[in-house]
Amino acid sequence: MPKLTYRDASLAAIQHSMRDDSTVWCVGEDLGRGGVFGQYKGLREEFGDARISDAPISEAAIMGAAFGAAMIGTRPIVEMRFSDFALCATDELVNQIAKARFMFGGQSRAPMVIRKPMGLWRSSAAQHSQSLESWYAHIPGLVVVCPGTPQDNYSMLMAAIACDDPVVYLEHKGIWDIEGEVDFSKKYEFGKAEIRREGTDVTIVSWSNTANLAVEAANALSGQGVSAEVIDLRSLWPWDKEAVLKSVAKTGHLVVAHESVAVGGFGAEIVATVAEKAGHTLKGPVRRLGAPRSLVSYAPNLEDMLRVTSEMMVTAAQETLKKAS
Amino acid sequence: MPKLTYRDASLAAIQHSMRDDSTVWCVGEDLGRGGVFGQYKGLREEFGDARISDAPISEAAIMGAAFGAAMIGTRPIVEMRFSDFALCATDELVNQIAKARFMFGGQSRAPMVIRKPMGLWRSSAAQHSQSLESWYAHIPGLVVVCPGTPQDNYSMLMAAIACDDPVVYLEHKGIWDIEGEVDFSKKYEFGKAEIRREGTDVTIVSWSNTANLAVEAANALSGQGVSAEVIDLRSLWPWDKEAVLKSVAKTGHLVVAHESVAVGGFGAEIVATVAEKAGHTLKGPVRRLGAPRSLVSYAPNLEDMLRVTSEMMVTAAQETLKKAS
Amino acid sequence: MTFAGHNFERGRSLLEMMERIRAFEEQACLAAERDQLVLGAIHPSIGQEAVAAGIMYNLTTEDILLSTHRGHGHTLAKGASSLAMMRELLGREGGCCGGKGGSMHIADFDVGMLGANGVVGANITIAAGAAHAIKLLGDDRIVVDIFGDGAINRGPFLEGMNWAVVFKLPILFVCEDNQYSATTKTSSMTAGDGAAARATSLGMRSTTVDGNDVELIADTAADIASRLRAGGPPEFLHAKTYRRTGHTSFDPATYRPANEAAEEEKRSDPIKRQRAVLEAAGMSEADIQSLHENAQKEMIDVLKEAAETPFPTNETAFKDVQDIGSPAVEAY
Amino acid sequence: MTFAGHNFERGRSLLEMMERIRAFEEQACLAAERDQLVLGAIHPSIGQEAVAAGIMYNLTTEDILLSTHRGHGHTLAKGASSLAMMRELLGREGGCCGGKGGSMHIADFDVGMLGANGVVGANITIAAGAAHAIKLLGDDRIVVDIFGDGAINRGPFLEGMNWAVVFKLPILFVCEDNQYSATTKTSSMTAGDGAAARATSLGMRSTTVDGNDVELIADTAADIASRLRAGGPPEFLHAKTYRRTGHTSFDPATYRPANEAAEEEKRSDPIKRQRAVLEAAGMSEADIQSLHENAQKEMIDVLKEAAETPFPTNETAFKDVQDIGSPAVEAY
Ligand SMILES: Cc1ncc(C[n+]2csc(CCOP(=O)(O)OP(=O)(O)O)c2C)c(N)n1
Ligand SMILES: Cc1ncc(C[n+]2csc(CCOP(=O)(O)OP(=O)(O)O)c2C)c(N)n1
Ligand SMILES: [Mg+2]
Ligand SMILES: [Mg+2]
Repeated sequence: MPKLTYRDASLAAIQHSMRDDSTVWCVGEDLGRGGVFGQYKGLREEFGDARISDAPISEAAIMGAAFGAAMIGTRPIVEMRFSDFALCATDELVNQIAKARFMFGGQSRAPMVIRKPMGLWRSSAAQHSQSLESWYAHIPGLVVVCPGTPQDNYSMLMAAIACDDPVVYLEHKGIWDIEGEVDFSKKYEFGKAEIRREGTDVTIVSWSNTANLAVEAANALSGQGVSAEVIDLRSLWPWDKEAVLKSVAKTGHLVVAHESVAVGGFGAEIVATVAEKAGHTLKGPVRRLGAPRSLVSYAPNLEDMLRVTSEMMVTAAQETLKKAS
Repeated sequence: MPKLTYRDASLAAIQHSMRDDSTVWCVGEDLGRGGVFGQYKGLREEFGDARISDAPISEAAIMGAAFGAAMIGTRPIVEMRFSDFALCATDELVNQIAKARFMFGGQSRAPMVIRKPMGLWRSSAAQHSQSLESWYAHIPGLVVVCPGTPQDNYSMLMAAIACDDPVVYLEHKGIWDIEGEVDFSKKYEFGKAEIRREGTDVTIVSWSNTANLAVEAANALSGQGVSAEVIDLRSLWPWDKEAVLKSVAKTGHLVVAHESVAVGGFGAEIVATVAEKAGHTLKGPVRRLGAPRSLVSYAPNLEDMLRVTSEMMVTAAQETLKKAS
Repeated sequence: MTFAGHNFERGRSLLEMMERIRAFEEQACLAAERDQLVLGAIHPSIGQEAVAAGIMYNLTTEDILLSTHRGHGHTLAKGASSLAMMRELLGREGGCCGGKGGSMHIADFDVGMLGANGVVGANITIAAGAAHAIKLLGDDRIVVDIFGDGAINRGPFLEGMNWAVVFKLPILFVCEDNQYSATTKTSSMTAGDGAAARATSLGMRSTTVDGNDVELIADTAADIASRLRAGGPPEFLHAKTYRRTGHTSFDPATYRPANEAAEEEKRSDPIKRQRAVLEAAGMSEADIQSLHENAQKEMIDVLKEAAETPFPTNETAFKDVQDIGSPAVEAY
Repeated sequence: MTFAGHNFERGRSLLEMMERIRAFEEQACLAAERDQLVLGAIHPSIGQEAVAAGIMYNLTTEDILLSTHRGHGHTLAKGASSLAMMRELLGREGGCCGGKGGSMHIADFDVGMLGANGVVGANITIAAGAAHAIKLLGDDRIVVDIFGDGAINRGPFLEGMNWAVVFKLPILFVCEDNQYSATTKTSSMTAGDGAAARATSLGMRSTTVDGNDVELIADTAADIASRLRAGGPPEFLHAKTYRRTGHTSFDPATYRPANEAAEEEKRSDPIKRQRAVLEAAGMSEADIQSLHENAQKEMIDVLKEAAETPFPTNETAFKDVQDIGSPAVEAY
């Protein structure tokens, strides 16, 4: 099994998909030179400039044009560079792409993948660091996924490209270089969480890079005799309620952690769902970890003030266990 | 005390503010002819076309220009017509307006009101019906308010215009014509909920027009001997946690209801907060009501399938009381 | 007004289509005002029918069209069923979009009509993308994208035009200029020389025509379509017409000079003009009248039948959202 | 290269400013590469200094400037403190933005510099709005808005220009055309005749200048500024220059022809050219050299002092978000 970086896993998924299906193509600024994070490196050489297409600095047109192209028989992969810039194409994504199929009574499909690298990336400051996965999960018509490992960035991108729904594909730009074994034959099923670590005392639910931190937290907790189960949701819509509820039924303790702002974050959806469906079975208070409702600073120490760390998860787990009722 | 419609209450607030402060001005498409819902009617006659300014169909420019104008000494009121169209100006609102003050280390302010009429309005279909208040509540830098009554649409708009933060002002376009007494001397304090009805058995938390439905639900429940307390949050950021927690401490039962999509809606934030802070004090399961994660149809019967009604609130209240633990 | 080489069959067809569009919208307005059957807003294109008829005459159902909130005429001329359209306006089963879209989101993919749009200007980049796919797939279809004069002040106008030229796509952009944007005279909010000048600055061949002369529009569109089919670069057509009604069927349009609409009707009604052309070309008054009556009859029947059609079944409210994930709120 | 009526003092000042900009950015690049002190991306404007110096010469600190991610030169020329700027690049206390913005969000409201911007083209509508407020308030200041050649393909370019012309605002839009958009040759993704042609189509008086000729830029900007101060309509300036470095200080720019940058430096370096102008006007080599050395010394000192400045205190991470509501995650 090859060991690949998170970046190269996505490259392999695109390469494999493009070889299999001539209607798959990629479009975005600077793609011809490999893309801003090298996540398209070498593809133009193999597939040419029509299928690895540059674009003007026109996010609205990139998104809108890809949508038009998706409606009549191609499968575009749209590169938004930084998820922040994707906000320049919000009407296109939310009012057009997400709504068309329904509005037109099922006449259309928009099989497209919208890549929006998100998250903290040292000293990128407020306009290049945002994570808005909860926004997209709130929008009917969109599939929303947040891969956190090289394996998932292969399998999930393969599945996203093959999917007939528009998929908001949120890679974390802080982890392009992390490595892991990638099994190309592994298939991803939308809405299936991955149990990254089994445990019996407390459930930690997370996604994207924060799920990697959750694994670290679980390791640290295990040193303290606490057995934490780590659930990497991977997709937020649909999300694996069953896996979470099953785990919480076992542990009775829940910590939800994400990098994005806590207020109105998707963690609230998870906690609310557990409260509604299984509130009475909890053995301690739930804990939700997310960023303060502040903006991301440039200075590294200030940036760090917004980070959700594995230490915070450890503390939260300890607290909910301590306050067990 | 005058009896005013929701529409005219907002008109009065603008008129009073513009008379008091010559830096207040309004900008948006068709404002000179009174705006699309008549909510600027007559203002041009009093204040002229520079202060009640038309605009090209350029939402990004309306938002961006108002921001520039807010940074150097004016207080613009921006009209987005339908909250859906405001998505054409998302970069301006989220990456620029919300972030500038922080990013520039406190050098700037953006005292502006962004009016985005939202909500279901008979047969307006998917591109003219959306409610995205949870999006804005998730964005640091923004104040988010959802008035549901004529009084609030006066007092809250007065407060929003006077506020030095950017205020996302979400009127509900289904209730322009509802009438109520308006006390011009009543001041609104951001983050203060209104107890629309006091009660002891169950707490119903809501906002915007859904709060009006919640009052109806409470009336119906009282006929069944159930005393429901109705909390109209009015502002979502900041939101009145204290009022909700205090009420839930009294009733032990919580129903949260909003018109927008349930998944990732702001109801999740409220339920999650209560679960975190007071989960152990609840006497029955919490209930969250919101729209299915589907789109708004044109055909009225289909549109109705997405509505959260007062009947649904009554049922939810009954359920949580029945399942009291 | 007769001229050598006048294509009589085409001229007759153009008039017939304009009559049908007019009759459809008159019935739609009656359905809205008299019968209260159209619950959402409708935006009539009465007086603007020449654009729809003249351009669509040159397209097949394989070709692609994108349109606006004011799109009944374009859609009908592209070949959609008047009954399915009327059902859609009334939100009924069997409507083009199953009653889920209504007037502003009318679409008929079977005839290449990829949708009206409720967001001004949003169709421009989407249309460019449709043309992009056509080019990628090596198809020989072409795309027509229609928008109003107000749309040229939105960002996607610039981005979509630039895109089409950069990628040399088979698309015709049409600015159907009816001089108004809702209640605003568009010129008061528009800088420079307007639509065609902007398109020209973006490197596009731009043609400006009298938008009430259906034969001229048909000729011009024929030339452009053949250049596009031969692999030519994108083109721009600025058609100047006039919005005779209010913005919506309910808008009395009191903001415009009294008589402006009446005078425009006298001066430039495209149907009257085309009747005169055909009369000059030898068509009998009776034949001309029968085109009118047939159209009237079709649309009266269509309204009647649409009004008798049931509303869609409730469960369609959750259909066609997406393949992955269920939209329903779960019962607890 | 000397000419009658040459304003020597101005010429000297322009060179001095360009030397300061160049020296600032050279130190900033060293801070980034050699010292690893600049943690975010910086976008040098080396080779483009004439635009900043020539235009800002004609503004006071009351006038308003908005700039881009490549904005060090503009900011310095507008009057910001080099020390506060360098501190900002290093994310330190006392930086223009308290270390919270960094290079891409540099701003100094005290000198009328309302911010660089990390979103290409986003400053255009904001700048138009600043001019709009100036007009509403009856002030006599003017606004300059600078953006790159890549920005002319974004929607806000159209919307902001149209806005400024429609409302007749006191603003100068400047396209600082360095021929590249990140790793892409801008011309490959741009339709038509480019920036000035687009502005012209929007009814704006547009001037195209050699962007490496600081005296010409200063002259042109002086004329435009005086027309704007006299109440004239908005104008457009297209300054053609060249990006000598990579997109960021870390980008080796291997995607462009070998020697292109070196040849451009030889051909058109604005500092060398201005030195020659001043030499011809009688300035001694020693005086010219001392401008260079003073600038170097200033910026070496500035970097040293910035590097010794502490990081901001942690609690500023939650300051200046908004007045209403607390940003902190609550402890339970
Ligand atoms: C982005 C956006 N802004 C505003 C509106 C509201 N609106 C609907 S139609 C219209 C006028 C459009 O004018 P024009 O483009 O000339 O088309 P016409 O109605 O004249 O056919 C406006 C402002 C909208 N639908 N979308
Ligand atoms: C809306 C948006 N899209 C993409 C980017 C990424 N980006 C940053 S600078 C740049 C190139 C800009 O080119 P140009 O406008 O010519 O300015 P220059 O860098 O040459 O000064 C790009 C694509 C961005 N910051 N914002
Ligand atoms: Mg119009
Ligand atoms: Mg450039």
